[in-house]
Amino acid sequence: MTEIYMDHAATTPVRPEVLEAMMPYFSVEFGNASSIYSWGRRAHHGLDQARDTIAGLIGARPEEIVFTASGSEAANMALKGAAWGLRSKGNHIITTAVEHHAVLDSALWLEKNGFEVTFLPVDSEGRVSPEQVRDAIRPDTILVSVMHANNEVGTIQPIAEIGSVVKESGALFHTDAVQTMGVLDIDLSRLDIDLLSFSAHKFYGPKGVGALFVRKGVRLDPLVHGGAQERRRRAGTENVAGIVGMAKALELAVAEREVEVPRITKLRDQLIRGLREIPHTRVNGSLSERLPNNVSVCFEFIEGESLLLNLDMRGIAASSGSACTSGSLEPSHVLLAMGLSHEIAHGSLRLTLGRENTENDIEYVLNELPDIVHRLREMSPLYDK
Amino acid sequence: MTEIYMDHAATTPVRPEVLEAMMPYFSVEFGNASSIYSWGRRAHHGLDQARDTIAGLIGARPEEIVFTASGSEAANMALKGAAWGLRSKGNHIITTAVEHHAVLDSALWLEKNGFEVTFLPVDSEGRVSPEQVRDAIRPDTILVSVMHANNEVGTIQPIAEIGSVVKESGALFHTDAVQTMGVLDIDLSRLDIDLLSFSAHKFYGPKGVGALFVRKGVRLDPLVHGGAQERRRRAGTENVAGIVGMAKALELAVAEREVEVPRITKLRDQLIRGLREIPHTRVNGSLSERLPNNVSVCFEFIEGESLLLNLDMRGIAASSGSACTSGSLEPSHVLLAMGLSHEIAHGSLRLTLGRENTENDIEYVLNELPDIVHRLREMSPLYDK
Amino acid sequence: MYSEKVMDHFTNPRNVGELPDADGVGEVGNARCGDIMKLWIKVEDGRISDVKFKTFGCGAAIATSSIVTELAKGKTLDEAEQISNRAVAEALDGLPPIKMHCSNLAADALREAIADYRKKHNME
Amino acid sequence: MYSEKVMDHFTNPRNVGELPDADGVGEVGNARCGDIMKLWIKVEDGRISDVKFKTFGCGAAIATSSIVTELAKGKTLDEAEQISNRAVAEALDGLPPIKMHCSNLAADALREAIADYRKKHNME
Ligand SMILES: Cc1ncc(COP(=O)(O)O)c(C=O)c1O
Ligand SMILES: Cc1ncc(COP(=O)(O)O)c(C=O)c1O
Repeated sequence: MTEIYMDHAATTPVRPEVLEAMMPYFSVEFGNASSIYSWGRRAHHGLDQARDTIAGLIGARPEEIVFTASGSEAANMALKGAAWGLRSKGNHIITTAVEHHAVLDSALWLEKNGFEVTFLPVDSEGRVSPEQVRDAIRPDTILVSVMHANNEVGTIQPIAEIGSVVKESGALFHTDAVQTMGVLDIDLSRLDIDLLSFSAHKFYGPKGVGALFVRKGVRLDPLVHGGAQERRRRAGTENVAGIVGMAKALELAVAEREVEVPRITKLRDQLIRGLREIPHTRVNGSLSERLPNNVSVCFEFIEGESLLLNLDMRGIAASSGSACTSGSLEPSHVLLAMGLSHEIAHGSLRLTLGRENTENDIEYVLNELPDIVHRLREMSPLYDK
Repeated sequence: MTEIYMDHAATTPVRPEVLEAMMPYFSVEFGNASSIYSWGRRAHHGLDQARDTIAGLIGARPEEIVFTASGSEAANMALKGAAWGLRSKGNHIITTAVEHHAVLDSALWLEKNGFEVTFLPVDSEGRVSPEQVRDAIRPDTILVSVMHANNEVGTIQPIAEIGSVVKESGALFHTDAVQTMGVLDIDLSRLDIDLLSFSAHKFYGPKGVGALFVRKGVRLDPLVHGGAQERRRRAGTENVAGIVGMAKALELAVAEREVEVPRITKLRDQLIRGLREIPHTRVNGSLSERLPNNVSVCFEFIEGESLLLNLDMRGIAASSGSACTSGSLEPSHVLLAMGLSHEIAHGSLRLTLGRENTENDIEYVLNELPDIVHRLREMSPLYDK
Repeated sequence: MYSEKVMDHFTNPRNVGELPDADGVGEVGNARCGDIMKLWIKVEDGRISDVKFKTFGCGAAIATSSIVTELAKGKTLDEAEQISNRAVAEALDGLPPIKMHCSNLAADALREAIADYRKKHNME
Repeated sequence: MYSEKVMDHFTNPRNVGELPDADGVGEVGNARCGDIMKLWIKVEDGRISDVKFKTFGCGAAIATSSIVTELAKGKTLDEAEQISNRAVAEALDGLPPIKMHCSNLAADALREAIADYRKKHNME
């Protein structure tokens, strides 16, 4: 049976080269990286090398990389760590209405615990502007968090410009780069970014490993207290294999980016063009400032989950911002923030491309989808031919 | 060269059977367990099975297991999650002076943030008594945290009795079982324990995976907010491979416990007997209520790190509560809490046995150690023959 | 996630469509929450002789709609009124907990259609 | 963690022991913080003709003690007094940052021994 995975924004397979780099650290070089004997030193060496590699690839210093267990943990650490660490300076936080729940829910929790949060609205393409950020900044603003690119609709935010605005104010700037790491060029030596989150499993590394870049001089309260790991910023015996895997994955992603990004952008545009031919279909997000692998559309009159189930039966893995697939009762907060109605937001479909996808896959999807959409519309009480 | 690993309390190698169980989930069954298509469902199935296995082995229900990235994260979630979740009920927390830093530093951080913490002292063997706990409980006590067994000196706490005392009071009881999971029998259906932390890499599972048992009905604030994973109690794409590995490792540990524990206890006692023959040596912790694999001694007049370096040069991996090996300026807080002087605490040595250790290893260590101790004492200005 | 029965009814929904000359029509749900079910019945001799549905919604919504039409057909109005959402879920070998409240509305739609029939025929 | 030079001096420390007929003795550190160094010097014609040490402490403490005895031997008192803790660390090809403050006391011990010598010989 045909099996086409088009949900690379959700997660990616571990590349064989990555798994190979990880293997020695499970059962052979298994030492605790904090131990001073040879097993420990060899594990620590693996950790150091991984840290150097990652730092080098994003224009950071090794000591500015704090390893975490996920993008979510990194984002939580950025928001809560900054909030708790800077409470004496102010209690106002700015973020956007289209952040991933890791940022959004951290902000909401802080709001419940004595902080004030401004959630900036976005335009119909999902963008915030540096001016909006400038206008929202107050003397007591301690942190601004704006994602690099949106995981649902693929819209890229002007983080360089926003960073400059935030820097002027003296607040910290966090960006959630979970969707862009390894895909877009990120050079932290040239960007006014204090905190940056990313997650290995989004770029063909293992699940359960993430990192937070913490610019030198920035003080956060830890999220996980305990041992002296990660320069006392994040306790817990280090996941050496996972971290080594993340470094290898990022190295490969960056090395292949120049070839892979244009390839995948072409496939993406081909897919978008094809989907547009289905009537009553709208493309979500910016067409110009867009992740190279993201296709997000809404089909009117139908609901996302039933669409996904039908796609799955034809071997296509995709995702939707439909309420039914998010474990909540509301459809995607991102699509709603962009001004879509509930009804239309329920009919969203996200296809995110990856290394294994080919032109054949695009053709297959474009062949199957119109039929599925048609079938579901025929069944829909909202559809009036 | 001889290579003898005797630091199993620090970490353990991943068993081949465990790695084998994990392998499919890296590159083949790599789906995001929250996704509804087949890749996602297969990953979710792996996750469900792992949860069922672990719950079954410790007398819990599957939905009472929350996967984390480490024992430290589990303990932080227990303390902070309970503190934030129960703040309206009270703000007093009780723990002991000999906890792991994950608990201790979480408690200290909460103390800085408006909670009151009582740190119970211990006796010369490192034990707290249920009476001490009873006396410390106040109407506003919301949480008591007492570790199951101490990672440095191996002393086992009377957690069943302490649990009963805490239950009467209506407070929550957390126990840090990182050192006992897979080693001692833990049946949560018979114990008055509300929260219990453990970590896979201590029982031949992978690093970067832990879990918190959260008894049904207990509400915690999440430590990591975001996606709906783990029933909204801990966000972040699940580390399926790691979790599957933890389940396999626990399954093996429990299956082999009946044979392995007596074997290792015998080796432990042989090692303790041998070390006692070195003059000016004291054994730390309880001899009766003790982890089966823990040997902890102090050699007077010498310092732990130089001891470890010498052992390492002879191929023996061990650990010490010396300040120099903990990244802090103070020697082990556990040894100090037990009444040892700084001077003696600096000369501590911990040897923790594991599956691969044999009687030969014990003999080798007993052959090398006296010479090393002698050499260092000869060099010590404190040693007066 | 879904039982085989659910997937069967989702993949091959029974009685999809409209009844232009229906005796009663019921509609429940709204687009906001992502589920709308519309159900048409024909009544002969106090029994439901035909029934059709259209549904905008997730897999569970489509499957419950489908099975409720099967359960209802041939039943008297009084019998059909007794079909509970719970019975619908059971007939499908269960639904995921999260779907129990939000997408299990088909029995409600059926009751609405019966009520509509009764109203039109002054049987309230 | 440690440089080869540190490990060499730790493994084969030079000049371990006491000088019963020392002209000056210096002692620094305390057991509380885990490092005690004691250092004995013999002085001839204003130069350090012999030097021995005993150390309770970590690898860095032992290595710095050892190398400082090598650096001091043959030097005039004035020269020996100029040996800084930093110079000791450099002679060992560096020390881990955490060891720089806590275990790098050997030069202080040497200075104490010289001061002791001067005091005994009224040369202050
Ligand atoms: C008793 C105890 N608690 C907590 C931990 C922390 O576990 P982890 O390093 O997996 O976070 C450890 C291990 O270092 C431990 O021994
Ligand atoms: C933009 C964004 N932020 C954060 C996350 C969370 O990453 P993780 O699941 O690794 O915690 C994701 C992925 O789900 C994401 O797409």
